[in-house]
Amino acid sequence: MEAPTVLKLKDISRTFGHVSAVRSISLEIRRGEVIGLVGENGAGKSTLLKILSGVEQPDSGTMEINGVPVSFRSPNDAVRAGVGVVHQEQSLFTNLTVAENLDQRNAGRIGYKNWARVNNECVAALKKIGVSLDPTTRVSDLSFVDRQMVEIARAVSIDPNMTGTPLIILDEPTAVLEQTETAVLEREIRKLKEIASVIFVSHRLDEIMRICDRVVVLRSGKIVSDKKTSEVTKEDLFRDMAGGVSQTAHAIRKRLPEGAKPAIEVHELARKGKFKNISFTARPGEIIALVGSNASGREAVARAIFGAETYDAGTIGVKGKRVLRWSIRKAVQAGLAYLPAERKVEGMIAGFSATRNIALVYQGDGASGPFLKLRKLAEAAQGWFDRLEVRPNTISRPLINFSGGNQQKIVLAKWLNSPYTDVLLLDHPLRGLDVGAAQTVNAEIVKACENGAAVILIPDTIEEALEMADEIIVMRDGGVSARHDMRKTNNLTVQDIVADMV
Amino acid sequence: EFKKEEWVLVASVINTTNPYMISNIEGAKAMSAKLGIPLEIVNSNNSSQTSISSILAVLASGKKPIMFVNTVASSDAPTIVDAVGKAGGFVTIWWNKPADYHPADVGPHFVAFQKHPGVSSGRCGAKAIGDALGGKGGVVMLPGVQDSTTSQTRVAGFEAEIKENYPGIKILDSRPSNWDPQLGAKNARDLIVKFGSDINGVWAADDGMQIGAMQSFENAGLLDKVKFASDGLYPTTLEDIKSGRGGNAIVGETFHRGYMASAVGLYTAYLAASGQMDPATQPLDKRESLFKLSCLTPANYKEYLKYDEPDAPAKFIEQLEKVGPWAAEPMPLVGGGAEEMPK
Amino acid sequence: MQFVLPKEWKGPAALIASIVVLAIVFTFLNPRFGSLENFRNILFQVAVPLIIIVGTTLVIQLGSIDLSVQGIMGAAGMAWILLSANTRLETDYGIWAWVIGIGIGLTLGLLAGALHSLIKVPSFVVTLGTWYIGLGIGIILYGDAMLPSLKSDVLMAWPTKLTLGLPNAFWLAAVILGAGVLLSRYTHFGRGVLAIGNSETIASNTGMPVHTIKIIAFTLAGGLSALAGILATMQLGAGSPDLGSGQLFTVIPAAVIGGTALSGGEGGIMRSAVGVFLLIMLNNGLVLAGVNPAYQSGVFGAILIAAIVAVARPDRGILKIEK
Amino acid sequence: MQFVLPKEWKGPAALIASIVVLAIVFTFLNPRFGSLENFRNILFQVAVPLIIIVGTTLVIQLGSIDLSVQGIMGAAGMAWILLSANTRLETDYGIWAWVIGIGIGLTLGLLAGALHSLIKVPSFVVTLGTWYIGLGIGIILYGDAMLPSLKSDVLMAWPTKLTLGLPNAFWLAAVILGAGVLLSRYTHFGRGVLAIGNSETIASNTGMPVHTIKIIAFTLAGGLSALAGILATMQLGAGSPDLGSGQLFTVIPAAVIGGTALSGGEGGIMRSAVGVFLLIMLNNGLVLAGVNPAYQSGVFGAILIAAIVAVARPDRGILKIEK
Ligand SMILES: Nc1ncnc2c1ncn2[C@@H]1O[C@H](COP(=O)(O)OP(=O)(O)OP(=O)(O)O)[C@@H](O)[C@H]1O
Ligand SMILES: Nc1ncnc2c1ncn2[C@@H]1O[C@H](COP(=O)(O)OP(=O)(O)OP(=O)(O)O)[C@@H](O)[C@H]1O
Ligand SMILES: [Mg+2]
Ligand SMILES: [Mg+2]
Repeated sequence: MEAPTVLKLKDISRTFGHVSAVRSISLEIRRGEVIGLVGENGAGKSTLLKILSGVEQPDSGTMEINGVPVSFRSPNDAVRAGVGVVHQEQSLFTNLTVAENLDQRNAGRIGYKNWARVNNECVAALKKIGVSLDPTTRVSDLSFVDRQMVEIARAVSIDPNMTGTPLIILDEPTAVLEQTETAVLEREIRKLKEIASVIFVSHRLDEIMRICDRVVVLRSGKIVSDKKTSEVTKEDLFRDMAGGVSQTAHAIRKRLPEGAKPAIEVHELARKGKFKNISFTARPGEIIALVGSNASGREAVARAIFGAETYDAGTIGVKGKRVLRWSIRKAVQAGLAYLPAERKVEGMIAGFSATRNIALVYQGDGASGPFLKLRKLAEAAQGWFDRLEVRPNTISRPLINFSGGNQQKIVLAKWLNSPYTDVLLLDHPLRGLDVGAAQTVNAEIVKACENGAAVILIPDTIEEALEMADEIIVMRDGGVSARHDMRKTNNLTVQDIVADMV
Repeated sequence: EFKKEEWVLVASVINTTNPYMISNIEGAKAMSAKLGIPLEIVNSNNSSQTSISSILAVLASGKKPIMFVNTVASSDAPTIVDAVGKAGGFVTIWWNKPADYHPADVGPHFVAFQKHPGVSSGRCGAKAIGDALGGKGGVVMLPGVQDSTTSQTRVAGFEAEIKENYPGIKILDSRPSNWDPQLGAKNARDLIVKFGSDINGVWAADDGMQIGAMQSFENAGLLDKVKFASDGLYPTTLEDIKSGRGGNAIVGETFHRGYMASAVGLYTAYLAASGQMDPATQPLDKRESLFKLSCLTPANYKEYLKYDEPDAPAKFIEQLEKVGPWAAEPMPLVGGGAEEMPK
Repeated sequence: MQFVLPKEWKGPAALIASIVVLAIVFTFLNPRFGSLENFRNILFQVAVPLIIIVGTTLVIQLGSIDLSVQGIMGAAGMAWILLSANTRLETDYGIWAWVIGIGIGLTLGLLAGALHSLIKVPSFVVTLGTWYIGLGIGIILYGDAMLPSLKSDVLMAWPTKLTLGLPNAFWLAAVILGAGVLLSRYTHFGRGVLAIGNSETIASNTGMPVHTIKIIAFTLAGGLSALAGILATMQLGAGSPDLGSGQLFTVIPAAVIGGTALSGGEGGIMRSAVGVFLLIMLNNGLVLAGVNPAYQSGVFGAILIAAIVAVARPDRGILKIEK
Repeated sequence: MQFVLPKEWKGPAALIASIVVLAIVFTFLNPRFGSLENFRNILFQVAVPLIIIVGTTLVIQLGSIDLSVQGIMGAAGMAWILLSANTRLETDYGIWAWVIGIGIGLTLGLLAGALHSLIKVPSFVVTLGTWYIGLGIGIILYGDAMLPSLKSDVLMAWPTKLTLGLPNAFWLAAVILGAGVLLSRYTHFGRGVLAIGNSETIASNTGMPVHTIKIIAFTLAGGLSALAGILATMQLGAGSPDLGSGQLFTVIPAAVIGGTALSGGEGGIMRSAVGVFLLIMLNNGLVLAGVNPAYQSGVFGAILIAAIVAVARPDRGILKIEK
């Protein structure tokens, strides 16, 4: 017999100005189903999920949860109706404790706060997803990934003793996770099937294939396919998403002559509690990939090279010169560029137009002396929008109004925009990009290399490292646990590297 | 000849939260009633900026002003006088003006600068305290806003009188309290801690600060061990004198009333405006005038009660019409020119 | 407590240190500074700002600001004294004087909170408006009759009267302060204030009653300013529309010195309270040290900067941002 | 311009509208309000706050605040007049009077900026400190000698003298304002200020000279306050340590009313300027309308709130956040 229907959408639509993000979507989800929601950047996934979670209100259409018609006026309504969400962008109170952030069911109250209960429930909720954090730490003291786990815990910790089946929404939760945590998450999702239904958004199709029972493909706001996972292949999905065009082959890169003067030399670099004796060199045209599980310290290393964090021991050499009293400003002047993982916090000025974000670092002929030529800046921005296929193609929009992936493209353009960039530090550059966009961006990275830039890459996935890197440096607990020179080794597999990571 | 409908009386007060200023307004109202000329009140809210902008605004209102102004800071005077001149009006300034800025030099539209001598106010207080303490003991001073001429002259008077006639009296400390009762009270508290029972007398540049100070001494249980003197005889202060609060703690005050000042000021300007008096031909002491200030003590305060009767302003104005602005009791002209500071 | 706000006592530690240093210096300059009498004197003086700062802190934690303090103090103080046994009117409404006095504060606070939160008007301007309105009420009540002073010696003496060796005024403040701390640490309201200060978007996205919380905070602040106005009137023994003068620039700097960032989401009531002590003590010390009045403001400014620099040192870092 | 600051002219439109409405009402209450004479009078009065607000706006756009305005005005004004031909001292240093007067402002501004930016001390407290220091300097210069006034009639007359029908004081302000607008729209510095105000982390991650920009902004603000102090002294023809009184609570509300969010990254100099006009006009209108002084503060507050509410309406949205 059929499992009861948990969610029933009919003709849901939502437009922002002239952009129609979601167009008359109708969808049914049954108890215990895990739905994979895929689509290009800007396809409308997040918007749809925001509607389900009461953040956005639909312009038209009806919604039923557990057979009851609902119309959410606030996220609180959604929570009460049993909808838990992990938003694409982190939404935690960084100045409050982990426990308080998890205590969402009481958000509506203003009376006495029972800390003992709040903390205990928090521990339980975290245990549920196999994470152990002190419920009383300030979120601001957690690493990005730990925060992500807190978000997931919050989503799944919706009222256990509620009637009806809860609906859990996960908007690209794995974008920032490494294989290991993704595994934890997959296990958790399987457990959830017992009690709930899940909507899961990701750009990693193999993930989708592994985790989901059904895959829904969204293109420019419409559902273009809705099939059982067993009945589709990655290629089908890709074709549906991109609308015909099939996956192109990996970009082949012409190498620069060996033995060029190193752009970056890191020697015995160490910072207490984060990383220790890290050494490597990056020459113009080389891509060095730092892989490792979370908390392996690789981001810290990248930040140290960029002057955003201090280091206690070792030396950093830039273009043959050893640097002293290193700072972000000096780094930028020396031609280093840093694409941070925490796009929202460190990468973009959400309120600024795309143009002004791109012009932040380098104005080129858009500037003469201390003065700015606004039209020139606009032209430069337009150029990048076309090259990176940013959608919608309107440079004057505030960045906040772009979809996650498109924001990522613009932040990247900000750095690629400067011809003086000869070292690119890229932390999760493909985070949140759809497959097509990922290829475009990789192509841009390769182009930068061919023009003589050295790249230090913190990849999303090991596959990415294998595809792009000249040398892979595997880190574990802040130290280097293995090195692979890809120009010499072939037949290196993901498993080999994972072995070094854990 | 003089057409009433072309003119407007303007009285500018520093604020409306101080009995003296409120009394100013009373006097102006009475004068307006008497002369049958409409009245505009300007409230400076303690700010030169507001004062000047407000006055300029009134001047822009078309009618020619017959004006009486309490300047917030001395430095406001020139701007105001100029503006009045341009508007074809006549103005009398009270209390504060730059020392070197003389009506005679400026022109007839600056009819007169008038004040009660601050020095004699200070001397009144010094005498009262000095005698009450039998010429021996320590006193603390609470001046007003530091850069106010009024405060400075009163302070000078007090210090001079003590120096000349009460060698046995020691001035322990002096804390400017910005005419603010709260600050007066606060400084008094700190001074009590600092000097304890060494304080035998307290002089404040006006009653507002004295009221605060007395409260602090009362709280410290010292009210009946200390003598107070100040300036302005606020209603509250009068009550305290009548009731002999704190064993006749208040030993000296000065008597002058806001309604008298505004009446005299407006009337002087009116005489000029109506052509009954030509400022240009007046002797200097009628252009830059010092009016009598009476020293009031618990012994003689009864003589002055009649000036606080409800009909007192009207009576005072009738008197003005008879004897003119320079001879009216209890504040006849006593001198002129710049008030010379004791050396 | 520790586990609730780990960093809670870091700032204050440095602050308290610099207070101690100052105290030592002042006592050295004038032994009477350290006397029990002066200690009581300081406690008496901190009472009013301590009461105000509970509200101020909550509002600043929201990331907003409340300028209306002095206006409300004046209005409430005048209303209270005119309804209590005073030298101007015969009437004595006893408890109602309190109800109405504090009522005025609550109302103006509510008005500001509602306009700010619902109509999205910057708190800076709304509360500037309520400031003037409060002042206006005070002035109108003051009218042109004689300045009213308290009749009841009991009421006049109450603030200074010692209980367990400390002035009642201070005890009152201490109680309010304690209540405030509990409110901000052990209620959803208190935590909500911090959450909103950290990110209003997220707060409303997680379904917090943002408007309610904001409005309560402003209303509370208004009520406390009113209470402070009444206490100040009692301390002065007389009513005056601008008896609040100077308070605004005591409490807001105090809060900031205490580490309550004006951008919101940070700091705590206790820390602000410590800030109040620093400022009041500084003022009192300068008088006792006999600093020439002409130099006083200059010296005050210099020491203020020195102190805050000293305090700022501990949690300073490349990445730290100060507004 | 549009796409650089999309909303730039939205707020002001509403503001200007509400100014017009007020103007009409006031003119109705008293025809003289609309007179050319009163128009000049208003222009004369806005001059000083207009000069100050250029700096104020830059600092607020950073997300910081500058309280030192009045202190610096007093110090610079006193220094300037004592060094120009005046009635107290015989000396006349001509141009040097300007150099030193404005120098004091720049120095205090630099001090505040450096401490705030490098040592990460809240601007609120540092500038409160420099306020007191400035005030102190003013008081010391004032001493207890007689108040100095200008000797040169040329200087005294200059601000009121009409050029092309408008008072010189206003032209000076207009020039400063124009320069300010160019600075903030067409230079890296100006854009940097906005970027920092929007997100300091990102600003420094992109290698902007954050410290330099902040320090320049504060120094500039200090210098402009000093210039304003000198102009005010000229307007009065005499010096006084607190001739700035009331300015702080004109310019900051004006900036906020103009839409320069105190949280930084928003607003513009032009918009703040419109705010100044609103406030000055309001004050002027109330007097012309002959509002009973006892009611003036109250009415002022009420109208202020009404006006800002009216202004707030256009770009109001569920998602909009106001601090
Ligand atoms: N607040 C907003 N204002 C205007 N347009 C918006 C807003 N939010 C989203 N959009 C537009 O709606 C479309 C769908 O955005 P959405 O975030 O749903 O895409 P997405 O599928 O989540 O993309 P990604 O995979 O990059 O996250 C995009 O064109 C985006 O620019
Ligand atoms: N702000 C912080 N406060 C405290 N600890 C931190 C902070 N940032 C990082 N850490 C810790 O420092 C170590 C290294 O963190 P880092 O972010 O460099 O790991 P990572 O390998 O870069 O993670 P990811 O793979 O997600 O980029 C981890 O133990 C992390 O928890
Ligand atoms: Mg998305
Ligand atoms: Mg990381």
